[in-house]
Amino acid sequence: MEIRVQEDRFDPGAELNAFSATVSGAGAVVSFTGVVRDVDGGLVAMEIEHYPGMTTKAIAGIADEAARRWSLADVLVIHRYSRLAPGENIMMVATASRHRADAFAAAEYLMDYLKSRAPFWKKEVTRDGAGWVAARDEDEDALTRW
Amino acid sequence: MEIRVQEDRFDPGAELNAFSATVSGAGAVVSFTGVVRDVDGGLVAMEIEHYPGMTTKAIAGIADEAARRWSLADVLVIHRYSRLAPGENIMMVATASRHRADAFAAAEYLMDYLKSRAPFWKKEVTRDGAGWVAARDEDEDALTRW
Amino acid sequence: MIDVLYFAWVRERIGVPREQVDTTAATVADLVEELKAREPRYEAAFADLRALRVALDQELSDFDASLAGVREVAFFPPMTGG
Amino acid sequence: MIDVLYFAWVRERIGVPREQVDTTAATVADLVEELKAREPRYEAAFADLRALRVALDQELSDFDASLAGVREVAFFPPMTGG
Repeated sequence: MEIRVQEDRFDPGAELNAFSATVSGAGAVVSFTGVVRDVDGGLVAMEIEHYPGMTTKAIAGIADEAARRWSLADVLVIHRYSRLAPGENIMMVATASRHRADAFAAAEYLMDYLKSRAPFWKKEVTRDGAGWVAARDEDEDALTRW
Repeated sequence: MEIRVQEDRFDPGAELNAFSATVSGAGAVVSFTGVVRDVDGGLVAMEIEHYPGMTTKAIAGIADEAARRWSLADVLVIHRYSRLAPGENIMMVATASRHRADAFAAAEYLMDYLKSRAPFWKKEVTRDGAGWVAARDEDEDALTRW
Repeated sequence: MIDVLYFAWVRERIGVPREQVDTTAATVADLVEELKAREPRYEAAFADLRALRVALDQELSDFDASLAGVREVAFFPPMTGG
Repeated sequence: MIDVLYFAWVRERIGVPREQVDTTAATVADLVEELKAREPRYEAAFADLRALRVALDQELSDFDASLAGVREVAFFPPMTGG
């Protein structure tokens, strides 16, 4: 299991290949990449704050639970903080399993919990000002399916 | 939408990055990579046969249906045929959407249908002989959830 | 004349990947009966139709489908892609 | 003495990312009341506890949890990772 909380950019393709190379026994590899999106065309930057003492611990707890629920060969989580421009990668998860259903379910579980239980906060800086991204009810609701 | 049925190897990481670069408006990118796995340690090769006149058409039909069901910015499907060694990549799908739930659902849908409705057949060559991989009931059952 | 294609173990049992068949069969099932009457290798390949799938002009179809206007019939086991 | 940390708009309203607080509060809710009594900026930050989350020693917790043995308390809005 590898968890990286970092300020620097990362290369999702290179990470995916490196991850796959370490799990040669697993036939199914799923990845999710989150990208800063500029929905209304006015986004200048996305500022991501986190709680350094808690972040890695919280993510490890989520990944441990995923590994307990599904048969996984390995898990990768990368999450950035700092100020990101539109189009930059925010984070990625990758899961590997012998079974595609397990790889998919674990990746979705990781994403649902990272959204609402990992201590990150996003602030959108637009041309008209800045505001904290509000947690959405549907993200909290997504946890109830697990 | 890009569909490639090919004999040659491909680089999943490079494909993922190229795909993501074309869908900058979409915040969520999901990929699945299928790798030849050597479960019992005796696999020499995986031979993949397909029906050239039908394959691309069948995959396009599956991808069209996914695009009809979910909000997708783009879809990529790569599937190889020919004789593959353990550890080689067989195929990948990638989906991009504004919503992570759509990207995940579409990728799972594509995989379920590619398994049972795209005209590929796998033959496992082991040290003890060769045999066609049988379709599994659970793969057929997986289609009923959509 | 109709093009008949075979894949995977169907191809192996019949021994050729494709052939032209001169037939007046009305349905896929009729064509299968014609082929089975020819030689034991067809009999072996078509012994259990539940283990087979058929495509007509590159579209999945059924054994009771009509062959009217069809140019290409393909027989194969359930697919195992992905 | 307890370390109190603030994140996101809680941090912005209170004006500092962390501070040491000399308190004998038994629970998180008691600590919140003490802070609110100090200055309007705390009043503003803690106006609606339903909009806040709390972590004790880097574990998510509740406002009625005990502070016994706790060294670090963090207040923040619902998380928006991923």
